[in-house]
Amino acid sequence: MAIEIISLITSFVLMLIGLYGLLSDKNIIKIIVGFSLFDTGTHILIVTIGYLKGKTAPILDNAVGLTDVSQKIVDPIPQALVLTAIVIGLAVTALMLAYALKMYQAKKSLNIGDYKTLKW
Amino acid sequence: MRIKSFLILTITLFTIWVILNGKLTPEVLLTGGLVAIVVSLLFCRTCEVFTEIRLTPKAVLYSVLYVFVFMRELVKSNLDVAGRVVSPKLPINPGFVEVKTKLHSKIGRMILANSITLTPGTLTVEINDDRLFIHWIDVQGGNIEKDTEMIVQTFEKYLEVIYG
Amino acid sequence: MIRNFFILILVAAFATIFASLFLNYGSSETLTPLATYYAENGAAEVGAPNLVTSIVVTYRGFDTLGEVTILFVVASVIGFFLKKTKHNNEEPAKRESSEIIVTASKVLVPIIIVLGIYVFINGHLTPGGGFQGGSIVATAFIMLLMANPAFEINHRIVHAVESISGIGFVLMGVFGLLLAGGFLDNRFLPLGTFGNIFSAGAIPVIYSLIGLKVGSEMSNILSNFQAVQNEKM
Amino acid sequence: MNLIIVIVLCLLIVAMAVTAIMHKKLTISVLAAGVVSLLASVLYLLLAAPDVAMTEAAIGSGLSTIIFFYVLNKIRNVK
Amino acid sequence: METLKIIGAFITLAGSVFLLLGSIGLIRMPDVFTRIQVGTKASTLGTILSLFGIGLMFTEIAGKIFLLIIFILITNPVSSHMLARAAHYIGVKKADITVVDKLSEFREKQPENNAQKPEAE
Amino acid sequence: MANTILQIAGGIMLLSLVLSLYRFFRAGSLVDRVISFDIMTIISISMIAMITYTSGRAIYIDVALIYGLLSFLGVVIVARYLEKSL
Repeated sequence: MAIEIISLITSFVLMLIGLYGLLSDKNIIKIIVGFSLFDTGTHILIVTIGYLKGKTAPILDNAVGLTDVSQKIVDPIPQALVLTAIVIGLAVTALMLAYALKMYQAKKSLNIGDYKTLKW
Repeated sequence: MRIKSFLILTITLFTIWVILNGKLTPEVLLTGGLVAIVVSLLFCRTCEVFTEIRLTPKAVLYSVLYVFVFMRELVKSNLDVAGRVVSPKLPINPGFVEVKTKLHSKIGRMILANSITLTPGTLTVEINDDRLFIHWIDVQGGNIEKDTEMIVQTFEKYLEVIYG
Repeated sequence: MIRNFFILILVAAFATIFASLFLNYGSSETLTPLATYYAENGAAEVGAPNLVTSIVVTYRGFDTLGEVTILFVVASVIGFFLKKTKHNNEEPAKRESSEIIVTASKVLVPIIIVLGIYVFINGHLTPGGGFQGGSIVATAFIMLLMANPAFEINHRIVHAVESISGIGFVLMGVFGLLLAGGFLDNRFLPLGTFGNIFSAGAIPVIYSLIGLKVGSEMSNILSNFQAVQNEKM
Repeated sequence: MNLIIVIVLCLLIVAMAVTAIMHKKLTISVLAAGVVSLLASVLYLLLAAPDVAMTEAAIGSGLSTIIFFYVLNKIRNVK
Repeated sequence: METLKIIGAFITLAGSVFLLLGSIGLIRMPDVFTRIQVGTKASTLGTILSLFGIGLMFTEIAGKIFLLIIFILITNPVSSHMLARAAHYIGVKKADITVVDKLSEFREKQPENNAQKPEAE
Repeated sequence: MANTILQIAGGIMLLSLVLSLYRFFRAGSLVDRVISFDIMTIISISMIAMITYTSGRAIYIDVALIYGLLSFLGVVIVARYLEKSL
């Protein structure tokens, strides 16, 4: 057992929990919460893939030095991707919450079953 | 008055900037000075809380003493609370009491309220002019004067000198 | 009933996919070739100790441009959605905040802003960068709202800061294209001594602009959410 | 040592995620989602990703919880 | 150098014991206000001691640790004060053994303060 | 020697994290949960400081500063929400 195995399992479980909440809940806010859990799970997954056992963060200071850098650090690319993904996740969450607020103002209900105008 | 508060705010922010960077190269000093001056200019209107500190030698001495008094009270209160928590009978006697303070300066009152919150069994719940309402884990005393004497005066005599 | 059944089937299908992914996972010991290139040459080419920053800002600079664009679009769309339609004074009275938080906010707001500026100016030396620093600057705005529920930001100044920093960011990219190797290349300014604030070429400038832009956009989003009328109880 | 910390953190994350999905009250589910993000940022630190940890603490848990509570404030009357 | 590290480790241990006491108090105390009391005090001192110990062991970060301690000393009492104020305002149930409540008497005299009193959640 | 003591301290911190989680699940009101949230974040700050020492990277402490700031604001936001004056 190592760190990356456990955090991999956690990320998968978190994604499944988020997916279940996303699909099964009727309340719009709970759906958004499920979406954000799914988001967090994906981020943990990507960071875990970049992790290498026994290596340190990709920031070069006195503790790392300038020589043999590639032997000492973890993969920086997934971290850069996740950095972007978290900010976009916040933007998407804020947009969905604005939609939810607008829908609530229109019909005074948060139950997704009450919105039938777009069904065909 | 405005200039004094501006200077104090700038010096505070500059010190924070230098501590954050952790080194004293000319670049750090340059950017720090720039940032401190710009932020102080932005918030000069609301920074009157920084002017209320007195810069007399006595006030400085009392602030050093205050730190020690506060540390002593903090440790004492924690040992007291720890004793209550681990004892099986849970000897508590909670209640809300009212005390009065003589301080007028805003930041002095904030520090007083924070100190009360962090020290023996007391928690500031509401503040209204000179009346502080305090949740006390083990109510003693009974009237306002007695409560004030027990809770507030340890800190007030120092803060009165420092902030007036 | 049948809906729950479908949901369970879908979740189980995902679970099998994840399980097969998990069983095929072998923890690697070495970096991928691309990452090795970044690790070996990143410090010399870009001059930034924080390799994540050099990837985010220069090597994959278009990603960041897209990200900033998405944030801008989202802020505009939210502003359009949650626009105040009518002004009526039936807003329920809000409870006044206590004196302690008012004083604490006066003490804390300048400190929080200095912390945010530290985070984005030192983005190439320490963890952090424009996005984190910008959201900390937006946090200072929330602190002001906590002290005074009726506080409103000056929208003209915020929009001006946002536009100027956005234009500045794109201009930096174009300068990189004209004077150095490509869009958002940081080497048109001198690389400086490794590990100082004024090093790594244009990265501190770019991250400061991103930080100001993100901070004003986040404040804008939050103030839009705050301005929606409260319901009567 | 790091292994034990990671195990406990992961258990807490999963428990919090289940609470966030299952609880009936919206406030509690939003608060639990915030706790998931906060604990995840400690996990990122152990996975040697301080940049991501800082972003998650500032944006993932801080600002999105704040926005959620602003929205919950506007839709108080509904279950 | 080695003795400094051992002293720092012991201070950190003392801090973690205070954190543990805070958690135990959180479980054992009967009502919200006493929980806020125990939680704030024990956790504040515990964190300060832990950070101080780490600062002794690792002098490179001592400056930031100092800032962090000042920051915690300002913010933690403020947040617990806000929480207690809100809890009293919405009328959270108090423990049966509460002796005296001057604040409720004060509130009742000022009708504009509880014009629209929210319900406890 | 020092590392052993530090490991014991870390174990105690984890134990208190779990204990404060108990209050999150068995809570009477939202306020109880927020107190437990507050204590969990405070313990996490101590843990981040400890991880900074054990991994030997001074830069990790920046995360603790941001963490403390954001957790404070989270608690204040919930308090203002409870007072219905957000």
